Amino acid sequence: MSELDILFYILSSMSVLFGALVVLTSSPIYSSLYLVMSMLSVAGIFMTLNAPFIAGIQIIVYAGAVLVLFVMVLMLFDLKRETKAFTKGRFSGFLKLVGAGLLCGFIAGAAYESVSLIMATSEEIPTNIAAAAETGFSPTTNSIKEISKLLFTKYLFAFEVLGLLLLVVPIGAVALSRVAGGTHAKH
Amino acid sequence: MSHSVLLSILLLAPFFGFLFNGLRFKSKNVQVAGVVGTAMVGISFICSVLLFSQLASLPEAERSLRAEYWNWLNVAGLQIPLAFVVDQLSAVMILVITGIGTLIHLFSIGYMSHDERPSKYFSYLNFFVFNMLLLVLGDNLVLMFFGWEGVGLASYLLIGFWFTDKEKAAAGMKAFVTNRIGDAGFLIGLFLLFGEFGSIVFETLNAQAPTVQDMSWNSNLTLACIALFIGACGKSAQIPLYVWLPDAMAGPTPVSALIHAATMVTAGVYMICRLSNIFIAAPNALFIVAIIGALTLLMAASIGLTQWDIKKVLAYSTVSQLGYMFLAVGVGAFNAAMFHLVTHAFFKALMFLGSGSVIHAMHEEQDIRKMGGLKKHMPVTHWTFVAGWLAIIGTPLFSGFMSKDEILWMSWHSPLGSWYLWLMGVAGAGMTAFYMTRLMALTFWGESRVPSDVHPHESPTSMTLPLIVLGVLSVFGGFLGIPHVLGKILPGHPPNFFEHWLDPRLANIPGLAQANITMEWIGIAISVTTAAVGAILAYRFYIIRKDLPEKVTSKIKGLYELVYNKYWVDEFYFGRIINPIVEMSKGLWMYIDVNFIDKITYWTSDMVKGAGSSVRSMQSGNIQQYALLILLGVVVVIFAVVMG
Amino acid sequence: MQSTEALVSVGLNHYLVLSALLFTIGSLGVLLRKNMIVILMSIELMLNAVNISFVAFATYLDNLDGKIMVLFVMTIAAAEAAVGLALAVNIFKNFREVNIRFFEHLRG
Amino acid sequence: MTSLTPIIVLTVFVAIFGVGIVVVSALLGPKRNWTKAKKIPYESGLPGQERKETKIPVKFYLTAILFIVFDIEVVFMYPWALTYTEFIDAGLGGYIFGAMAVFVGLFIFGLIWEIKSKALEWD
Amino acid sequence: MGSDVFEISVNFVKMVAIFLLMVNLVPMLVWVERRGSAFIQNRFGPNRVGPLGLIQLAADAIKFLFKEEFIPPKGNKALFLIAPIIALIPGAIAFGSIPLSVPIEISAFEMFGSQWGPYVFPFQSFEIGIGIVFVLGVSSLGAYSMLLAGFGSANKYSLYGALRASAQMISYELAMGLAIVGILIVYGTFDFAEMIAAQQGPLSIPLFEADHVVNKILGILPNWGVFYQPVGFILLFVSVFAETNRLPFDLPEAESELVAGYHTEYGGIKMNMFYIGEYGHMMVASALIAVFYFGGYSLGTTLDTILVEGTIVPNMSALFASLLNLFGSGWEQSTNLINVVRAFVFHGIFMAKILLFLWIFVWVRWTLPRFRYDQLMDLGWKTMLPWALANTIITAFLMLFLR
Repeated sequence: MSELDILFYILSSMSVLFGALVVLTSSPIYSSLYLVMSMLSVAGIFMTLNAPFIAGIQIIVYAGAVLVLFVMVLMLFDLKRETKAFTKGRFSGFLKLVGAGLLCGFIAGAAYESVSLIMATSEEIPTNIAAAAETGFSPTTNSIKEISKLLFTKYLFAFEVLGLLLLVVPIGAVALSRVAGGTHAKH
Repeated sequence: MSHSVLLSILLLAPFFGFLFNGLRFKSKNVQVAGVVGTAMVGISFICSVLLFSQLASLPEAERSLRAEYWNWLNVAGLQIPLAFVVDQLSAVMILVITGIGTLIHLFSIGYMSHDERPSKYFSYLNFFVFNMLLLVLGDNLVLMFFGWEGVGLASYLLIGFWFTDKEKAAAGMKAFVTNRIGDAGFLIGLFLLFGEFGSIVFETLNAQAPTVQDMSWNSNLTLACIALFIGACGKSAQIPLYVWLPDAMAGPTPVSALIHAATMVTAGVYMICRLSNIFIAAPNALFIVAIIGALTLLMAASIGLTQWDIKKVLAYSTVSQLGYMFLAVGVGAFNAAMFHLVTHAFFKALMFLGSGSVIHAMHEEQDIRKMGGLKKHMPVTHWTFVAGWLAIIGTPLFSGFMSKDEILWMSWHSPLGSWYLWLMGVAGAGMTAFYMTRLMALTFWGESRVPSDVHPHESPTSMTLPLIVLGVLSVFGGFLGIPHVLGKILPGHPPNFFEHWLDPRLANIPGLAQANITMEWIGIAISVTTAAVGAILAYRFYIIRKDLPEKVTSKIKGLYELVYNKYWVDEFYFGRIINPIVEMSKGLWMYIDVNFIDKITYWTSDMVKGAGSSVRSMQSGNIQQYALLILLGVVVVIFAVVMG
Repeated sequence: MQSTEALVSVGLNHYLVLSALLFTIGSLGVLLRKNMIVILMSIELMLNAVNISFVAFATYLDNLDGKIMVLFVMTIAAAEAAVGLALAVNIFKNFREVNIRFFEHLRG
Repeated sequence: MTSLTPIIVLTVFVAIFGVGIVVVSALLGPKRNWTKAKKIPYESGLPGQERKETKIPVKFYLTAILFIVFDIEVVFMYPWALTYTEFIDAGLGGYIFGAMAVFVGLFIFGLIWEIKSKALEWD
Repeated sequence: MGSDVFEISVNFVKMVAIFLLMVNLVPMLVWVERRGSAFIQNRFGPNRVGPLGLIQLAADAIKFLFKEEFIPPKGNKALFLIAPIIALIPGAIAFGSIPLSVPIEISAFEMFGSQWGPYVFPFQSFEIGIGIVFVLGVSSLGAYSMLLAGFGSANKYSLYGALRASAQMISYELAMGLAIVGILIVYGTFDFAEMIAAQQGPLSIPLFEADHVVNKILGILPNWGVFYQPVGFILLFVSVFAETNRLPFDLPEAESELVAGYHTEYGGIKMNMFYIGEYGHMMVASALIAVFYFGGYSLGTTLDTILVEGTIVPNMSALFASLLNLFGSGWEQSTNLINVVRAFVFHGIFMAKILLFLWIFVWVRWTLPRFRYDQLMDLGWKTMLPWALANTIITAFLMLFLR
């Protein structure tokens, strides 16, 4: 059980736990806070996957910006504790549970199948990161530089399109909120 | 002028006449329409005379002028050029068509003077002449068929000219339908020939015709000939499909003269002569032609005995004369058939025009029982009619005698013919003599039974002139083709010009024995005597002892009824063939269409509607339901992938 | 075949299982919750799960494309959250309460 | 190599430190029952105008949304800045500058549009 | 954390020490603030308790401990309590990631009967490859403490204060990010240590390399970032003030308008924790400025070699060795000792820089008047952001030619 494995198990159990709490708690403010914790633990998992830059970006973008918006909006609504958190309909609920369970089972099954397949095909892939470190795995800074080089050569078009998307979103949001007055405006 | 230009003028002149009159069909001016129509056909006549002279100047061997205008149809194996050929056979035909056509156009100016649609009438006539020329000059079967159809259409239009009268319109329809049945046979024959020889041009067909005779019954060749003969029956009114001709008398009389006497009805004979080599190679088919021809002439002649309408009598006589032509063709005497066709055109056209002027004079009265003694009132018509009568009953030295006796001799003499064919021919000749004399007696000689308010007068010169010309032709026409046996005894031995002219073009009968002169003389003698007996008998019946006809008819009541009602052929057709088909189609419509097809359509539309409503319930607007469906979809896909 | 050893050293499939778990939880959130904001959060959770598998594959197959895809997914997620919340605010303004049922009023 | 354990250990330590202080102050602090005046939210002396719902202008969450969008654009600039010099050395200076020029152009256009559309006006 | 017991324990002690350094620095800063403001306003600060009021620090700390624990009844109890703790964490972690001095190389030595291999202790809580991104991410978490505090206390004004504070903090985070992009262009790395290394040596701007005279003059100056990114420095400096809600931008807690902003209902130790968070954030900010623009813990190569290596370190180590000898015996100036002393000397330099900037914070607070809120937001969005963008573009453009 190398240091990384322990870390992985801690962080993954944290993220799953907080993920579940996000869905289960009735008051949305708490669920958003659990989501923040889940995000941070996912950032941690990225760290264990030797992708520090992605982890940093995750913290800045997700934890630092998106969820701040969530919390702010929730505060706007000033919602009291919700009585019934879940949509009604016993049978559809059951169907949903079964569907989601099946989905998870299949993905996990597919993962095992494919991974063993991948393992079979390419042996030199290390089973875990610690081992990888010894094999002179590219240190973090290099990988970040590699990412950005790749981003600006191979994925340049996607990069520009994203710029456009990021132009459209604020315009859309402003248009949507163009309704006069504050949140309690009489219409 | 080169023959192709002449040919194009010959063809386009009547077409132009048709267009000119057609476009101003409302105008009531008979003079303009009539003059233009006649002029056009006149021009064609002049062209055909010039062509005839050019043809005559050519040496014997390659006597044919071919003019190809453009490539009309060029499908894989089938090349049909729009080409016309004038050779000995078609030269004779175009001379007859345009010659008699001009005379009849001239006649009908007078006849149609007080009709309200003269230009429409003349445009139809010109249209008919154009199509007939097309049929005759056609270089291949398809072009001929084109003319064949056009002529059928023209005859329908002209028969039903006074379509306001329901009965006349029905007659037009009847003619058209029976022709169509015949045309179907023609087409099948055309296809079979094309299948057999790979070409439909007469030149190649005649060249490729097998020299040895094909004795089997179901070979392509025989079947083709039989099918073509069915087409000929339809067009030339033979046994099974003759019913339309008597009813066709509903049209104006010059129409009957032109179409139902001289030109259209002879198309069948011309077609068989055109394909003489093919037909010679199928003796069984020729045998059928001969039998049908003989039967038709006997049956038509017998019906002619009992008719009271002047045009009906002439119609049945035309049918029987056509029977003679087909008898001649059936026994292989193509030459005799063509000569009889020409002479018949002369005297039959004459008689129809004569009856036309009689009806004109009698103010549309056609029943000969109300006529009589018109000799005094209409001398020119009477004398021209007498010339025609003499020709048709076969008095020696007249045109009728020359051609009919040749046919009778050949039906006996030809290896294809036999004694009973000759006997039927002679019997027919006797009956013809009887009913023609009866007609003459009842209309012209005897005491006048004309009702008091009607006082007949001679027709104007525009009508009598063609009568005179035709009269001359029917008297001296015979000298064109004097039979050999006569030629020898006549001074100066005039050769048979007609036979000499047509021979290279027509096939000659294989194994024709040398003519036995004495037998021929015996034949001539027998036929002349039967004709004389018939004439005298009729004269006695209707002029001297007027009571005799009633006595005779009362004795043979059953037979007389049968013959008088035209053997109930029309009724048979309607009862057994036409009505059952109508009933069957009604039944079919009721059973299949209503409750089978409709059912299916209604059923499918209901199914679609049902499916639509069930799907609509899915769009409930509940977003989470959509998400659930998506999820289940994904699960299924993954399941498929993992399991697959 | 790697029973205990699987438990010990963390391989690719551990990450994939984790991402599958997170994804399922997220989808359940979307399906079950009534409050629209929580649904948006669950969507964020699902996207995070996707990111994990992206990075896991990127690391184990030593191919950087995965990490770049994560960048793109993040921006998309952020854009989606922004617009989603703008919508939520509009609905809140009209109905005083944020419930997924209100989307039915948008039905044609 | 980034090591994650020290970060987690530090966070846990700080969290424990914080909780510890609060607990200690709670234990040490005097316990008094709160007068009614103390219970109402402190309104700098004004009598409680506790209204049922607090009206919050829409501007705040609008700023947050704009922040997210522009933050992501800044984040995308990091990798660009990182390898900018290497691209220049590799001779691709113009190319990389052009690429970012377009991106920043859109950024600026978005910003100008926001300013023009008075989304950022604080009443 | 390290391979063997010694390393782990040293690392842990180091981590705690750095955190305690930060926490203890806060009362000192409070003292500096009160004394400074008094000095600026030409009055005496706290001078009753101990010489120059230094003991006042301890007095305040103890006072806070014994305050009553007050939780607003209608508010959300859990959030109310979590908020101050969350305020603490970002500052501490960010500070931990900044290298305060040269890493200490300890060669192998023998102690307690066993051989301990050579170690390298980085002079920071933890070494993190992506320094800047991590600090930015963590600092953006600071907004949560405000929001939760505002939401936890049922007070309407605190909610407003929280929203305003977080909106302000968010707006200026953009400008800070862009300023950092400028830095990245120049240094091309995220890691602080590499940046500081890049700032050694005399200032030599490639543009003037050819021209010896200019190079000579510039040679005197150390090769610090501020000369490469002057505009970036100003931008970062201003936006840092806004990030920490310091005076020109401290409208959210402005006493007069919104009572005390989001920490209206707080008192006692929880209020103190907010202060710790705030000052921690200030320390991180000034550390960042020092690292980016003023060469971190180095004084430029020339001064480094002469001053530090040559004079201070040997004397200090000698002094230190003699002190140790008082207790035990046989301590002589081993290389390990020298390394440790050198590290602390450089640490001293770095702390001097940080304290300088902190003083500027205080100085600015008591001189500049406060912004109105819309002016504040306009400044953030309509001037700072465009300027930052311009700065990035111009730097990039110049870099095209300088390389």
